[in-house]
Amino acid sequence: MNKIKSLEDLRKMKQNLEHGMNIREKSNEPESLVQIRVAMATCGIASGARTVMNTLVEKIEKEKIPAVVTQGGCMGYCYAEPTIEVRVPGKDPVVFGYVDSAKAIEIVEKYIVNGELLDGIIPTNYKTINDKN
Amino acid sequence: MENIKIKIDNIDVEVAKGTTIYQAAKKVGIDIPVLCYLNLEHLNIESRPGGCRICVVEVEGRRNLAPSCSTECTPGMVINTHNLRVMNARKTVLELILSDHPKECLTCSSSGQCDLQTLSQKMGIREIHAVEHAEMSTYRKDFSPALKRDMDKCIMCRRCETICNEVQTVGALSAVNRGFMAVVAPAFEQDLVDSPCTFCGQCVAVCPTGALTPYDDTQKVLRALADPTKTVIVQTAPAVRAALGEEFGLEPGTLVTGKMVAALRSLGFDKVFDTDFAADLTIMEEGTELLGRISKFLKGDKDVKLPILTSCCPAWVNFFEEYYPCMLDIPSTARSPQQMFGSIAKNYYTQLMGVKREDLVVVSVMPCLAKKYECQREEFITDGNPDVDFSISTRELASLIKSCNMNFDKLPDEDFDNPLGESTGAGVIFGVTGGVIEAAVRTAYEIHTGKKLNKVDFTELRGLEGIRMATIDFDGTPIHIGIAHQLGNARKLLDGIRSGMYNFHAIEIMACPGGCIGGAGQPLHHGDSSIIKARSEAIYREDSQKKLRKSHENPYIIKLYEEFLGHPMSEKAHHLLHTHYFEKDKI
Amino acid sequence: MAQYKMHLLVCGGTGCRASESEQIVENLKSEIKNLGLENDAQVVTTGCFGFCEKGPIVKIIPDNTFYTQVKKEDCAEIIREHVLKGRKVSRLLYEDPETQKHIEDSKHMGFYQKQMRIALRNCGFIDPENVDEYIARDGYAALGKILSEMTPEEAIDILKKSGLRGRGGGGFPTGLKWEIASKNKADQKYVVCNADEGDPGAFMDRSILEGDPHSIIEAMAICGYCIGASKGIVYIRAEYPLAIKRLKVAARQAREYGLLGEQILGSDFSFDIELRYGAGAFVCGEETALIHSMEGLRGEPTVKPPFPAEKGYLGKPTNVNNVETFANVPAIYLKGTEWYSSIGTEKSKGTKVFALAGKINNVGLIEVPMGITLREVIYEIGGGIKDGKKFKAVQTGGPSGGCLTEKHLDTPIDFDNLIAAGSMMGSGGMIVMDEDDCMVSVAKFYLEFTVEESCGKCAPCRIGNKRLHEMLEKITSGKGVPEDIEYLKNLSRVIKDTSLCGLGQTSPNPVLSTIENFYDEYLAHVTERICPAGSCKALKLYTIIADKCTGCTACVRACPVDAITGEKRQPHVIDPDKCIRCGACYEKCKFTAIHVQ
Amino acid sequence: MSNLKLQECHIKSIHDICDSYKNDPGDLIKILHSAQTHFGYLPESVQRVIAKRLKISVAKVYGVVTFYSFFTMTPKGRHAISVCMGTACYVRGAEKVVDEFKKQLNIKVGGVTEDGKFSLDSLRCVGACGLAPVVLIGEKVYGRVEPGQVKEILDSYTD
Repeated sequence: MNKIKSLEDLRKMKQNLEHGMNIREKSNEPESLVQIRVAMATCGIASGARTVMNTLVEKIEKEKIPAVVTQGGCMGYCYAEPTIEVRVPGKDPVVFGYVDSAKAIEIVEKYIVNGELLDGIIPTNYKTINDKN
Repeated sequence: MENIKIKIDNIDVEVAKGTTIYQAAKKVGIDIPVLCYLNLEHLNIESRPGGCRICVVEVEGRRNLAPSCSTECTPGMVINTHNLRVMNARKTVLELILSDHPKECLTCSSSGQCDLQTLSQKMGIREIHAVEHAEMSTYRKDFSPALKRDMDKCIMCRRCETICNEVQTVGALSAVNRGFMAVVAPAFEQDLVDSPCTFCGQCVAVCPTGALTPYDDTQKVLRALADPTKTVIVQTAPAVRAALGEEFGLEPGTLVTGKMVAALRSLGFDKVFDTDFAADLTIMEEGTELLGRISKFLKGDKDVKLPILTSCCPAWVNFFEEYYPCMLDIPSTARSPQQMFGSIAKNYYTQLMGVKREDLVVVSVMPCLAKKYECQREEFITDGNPDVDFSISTRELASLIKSCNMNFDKLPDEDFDNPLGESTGAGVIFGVTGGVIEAAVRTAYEIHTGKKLNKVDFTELRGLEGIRMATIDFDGTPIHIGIAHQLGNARKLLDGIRSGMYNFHAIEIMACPGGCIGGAGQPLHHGDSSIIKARSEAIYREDSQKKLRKSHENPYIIKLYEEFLGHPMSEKAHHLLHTHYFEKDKI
Repeated sequence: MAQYKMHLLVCGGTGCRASESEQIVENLKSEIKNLGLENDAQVVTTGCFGFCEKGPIVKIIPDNTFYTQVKKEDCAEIIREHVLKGRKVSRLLYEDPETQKHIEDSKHMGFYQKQMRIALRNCGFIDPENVDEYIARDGYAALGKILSEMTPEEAIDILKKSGLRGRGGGGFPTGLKWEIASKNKADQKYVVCNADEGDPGAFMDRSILEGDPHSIIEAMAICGYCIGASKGIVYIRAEYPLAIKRLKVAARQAREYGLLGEQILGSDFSFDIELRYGAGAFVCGEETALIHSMEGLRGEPTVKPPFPAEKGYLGKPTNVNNVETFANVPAIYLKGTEWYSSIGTEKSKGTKVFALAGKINNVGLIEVPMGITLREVIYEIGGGIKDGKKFKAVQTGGPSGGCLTEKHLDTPIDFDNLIAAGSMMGSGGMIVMDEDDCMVSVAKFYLEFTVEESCGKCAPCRIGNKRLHEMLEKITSGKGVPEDIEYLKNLSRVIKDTSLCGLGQTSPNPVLSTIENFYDEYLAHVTERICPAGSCKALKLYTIIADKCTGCTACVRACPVDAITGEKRQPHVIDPDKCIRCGACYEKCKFTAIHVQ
Repeated sequence: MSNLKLQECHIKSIHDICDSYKNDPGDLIKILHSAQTHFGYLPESVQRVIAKRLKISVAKVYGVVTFYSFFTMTPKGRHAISVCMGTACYVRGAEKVVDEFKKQLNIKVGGVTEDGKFSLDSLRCVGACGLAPVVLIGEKVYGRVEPGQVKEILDSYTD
């Protein structure tokens, strides 16, 4: 290990290290963050949910978006897998269907960052994803 | 020095910064009771654990009570030493201490001299509450030839621990265990004889209760006195006469030589002799040995062992046998005066009187507890018969006198018997620190220079400082002298010699504070060190009043050499008056 | 650091390790490997989550799923279901004791809702053996900031303004303590961390050292800079092997990064620490005793003044703070005094960690803002009294504290209020008692502890506490008389008033506070000779209900001391003088004819 | 108290321990820890060697050994049983557990069984209060112990 020689070095080091810890930091304050849940049941995984999740994690990390990506069970929209639920603080949760990597990036850039509405929203009458568990 | 104004029991007091509440109160005549606190200011000895909590006082604005012995005054302090809160606390704590203390005051050997007993009387303790379910902390009793330990009576004042470790650096005792069973004891709570204890007895001298007391041989002495087949003679050490009077209410420093002799004679001793005579004899042997070594040294003999160390003090002998086994050939080989007296009595006086050795009982009255151990050392016993049969302390003599219905104050002054009762001023000052070496110088000077010494008072060798150094001009030859009293100071001096820091020709060492006058067999000083100072002055007074003040002028000593010993360091003298030392390993 | 989508945090504190949490870590890791999820999920051994009652704990990030009482056999299921498929293993979720519903994530658990973690900020969050994780959470940033931007005086000033008070028991203002030590001139000074946690039932210091050792090292270095000391010593209980290990690992890492040692972070400041072990003496929590123990002596306290800040370790100015106090320090410098002093009450700022134990549902370690009420702690965080029993008292402050009752439930907890209520903050033990606990026996339990732990130096503590204990023994064995209560009260007050150190000055508190709050219970013991809680064996009275007794003689045969007599098929009687209250007859009787009072 | 007759190699290891702390009396407690780890207990003979090496009185060493409850002068059993008597464990019935161990082993707290298999001690808070009452045997922790389980636990130690 190299010695840390100044406060500046320490700060740089912290910046490099905090990526790995971000997920834990964010989980501390979930209410203030955008929460994205990827349905990760067998049907979801089969349709490529894992790739979508990876894309989302990388995207929000890269753009430094205050969001947290979690995985959930089957939401019951197996026909539309992969599905993701996005909860922006202060808004009702929204579920997107047929999400692939390109769609995922679009959701982040347009819906989460700019607040634009997008296609692919599944109209629902459920309250939260958890009730389906 | 900055001064501080405080108020104690509504009295305004101004004291120097650093003064404790206890000291400040004392200044205005308020005696706050203490139990564990010990301050021998003339000797620089202090033990202040703050453990007994008897000296607590109320300080306004403070949450709890303050121990006055260890709380320094701060500006504006308002102190109350005897309101209800303080009195109740003090009394309750004292009751607690008594609840863990045997209730056998009537038969306790410290009865009448016990600080705890005195305090209970002062505080008016008439009952101890809730004592019926109270467990007592009890320990195995320990009897050594010099002192007894009955730690059931220990109140954890820790004075003995301070003395043994910090003052004497002997390290035989330590606080052991924890909580209710905490006590001061040797390692593994073994007996003192198996510990590095030197039997200096200073722990006894400061014990406020009957936990540490001298081993008492007075019954054996009474039995010998009553035995018509025995000739019983007694020798009294120089320091005894300067302190015995205190036991009878006389002022400290009162010399009671004549009354003491009268009392001893009245007790039934066949002859009353003086250890001072043997002290003169010691000077002849030790002084000659010193001069022998110095002249060899001056002649360029590199193997000669210098400095020479005095060997009169038995606790000191025990100390170097334990801690300086590599230096066993440095001390003088001369026996102590007590043992020289015993040897002369049993080998010469028996001839003179025509009594058999086993029919002569030699009793010594000593200010010392280590003497009890010394007279039992194997090298001083011939065919099962010791040179000195019993050694009793000054306090024990006092209690013998009291028990034999004598009114000490009214006794006439009497003289010692001869031939072993005649002494010079040099023998007398053996009782005080620096005295032995001063006595040796008086004789060695005249022998070495062949000139008469006009000024016999070597004030540069006197005083109560722990370590003293002086150079005496032996007619052109400077003789460097070191003096230490208390074993911790002896250790400092010896370590200084070993490291090459000091260079001496002769060193005198005494184990007890102030020398023998501060011995553990003396009347208890109860923490007042001015008593020791007064005794020291008395010793020098006796010396100055003597007609003869140099040992070699003692006519009976001259006669002893002429008739019996030949000359100092003769073969006979060597056999009867010298000894050798043994390595001990009890650390 | 690698980017994992999921972190599995496993508690590696002593409590959970006792339930094989190390094996859980191994099993989780191997299952992750089996399923090829190494790049997705990371298993991290952390410090204590505090919820020891339901340990071992596995927490899944980012969804905060909180699995309790996980067994090593459960690991495969957690990975396969939760990590792989996103399905929570509901049987391992925490069940709310009142609603019996599973709670999915820790944010919704009553245990955590009222907590506020400052001293424990990293416990259960980072891997204590990985300095990088500490740095990623702004570790050593406070030290860096102080070294490069502040003078010692400025730094001390911040601490003074924050209002932080010592968490070891006394509550002395920490900034002021540092200031005194900084003003005493000496060639060498020392910073000492008191980690000799001896209060039975309190384990916050251990948890902090196990869960976040770097925060202590950082704070000690800050203190060293402020007071002008280059040496730090952690005095730690030898009975804490895990904490010792983690502290050693942390110190090594800090040295490798140059965060300990010469010229830290390029400044002129040099500082390093070493460890000293305690050896089982509660009194060594007292700072002068602690210092003597560090010097290789018996851990006996000495009269203060002189305070350690003037004359401490090896006679040099020494600043002693306990672990929890130090743990707060970096956070204060990072977030500022305004933030810190906005938490808590007027005179007690910040938070306090408590070890919640006893007859309570959620045993564990909690950190709450000062000013929270006992009711919130016991009923909301603690989940109420175990087995639906009635709350009787809560003991705070360990052997130095007192018992608080129903009437204190709504008192805001802070240093001063607890003292006013007859107890104290102490190091933060909080033991809840229910209706089955006899308060005389509780006082006796604490006194037994004090008697054993008294160093024996001063008379009131050495003998007085022994006498208090004997008197309580007398009362609980049915031999007490009413005057004994007055005796206890007077003796207790005198011990408090006259003892040398904090141990004796507070040891009678359990007696005084139980007499104050449960006088009737004492009275019942000494007048009617009954124990209302039914706990004192000697005060139970066994009698035979004549109407129910069939004279079957089963009890006669069961009685070991022949205390029961009677003709066959006639009602029997028990001789109370012979009866030793063993209860054998009660168990044997088929007709419930034995009555126990 | 039991003593141990020291062999040359024993004395050497004590000296090595003392030397590793530069024979500094200030490190006495650390040295005693190391020596106790080495010998399992601190017999008289070991204390004497330490005292001599550090040039302090053996009374002082003994005073320190008897002050701290962690140090023992009696060898422990092959399986050292420690019952936690912290407040949390006490409130949850640790006393009854201790009583049961005493009964089963027929020894007092602080004692060792005649065959040297078990020794019984109580200790203060291991910090596993969630598992109260807690018993430690060697390194193994038993949580939520009830008196009824004591025999079973003891029987599981067959050597």
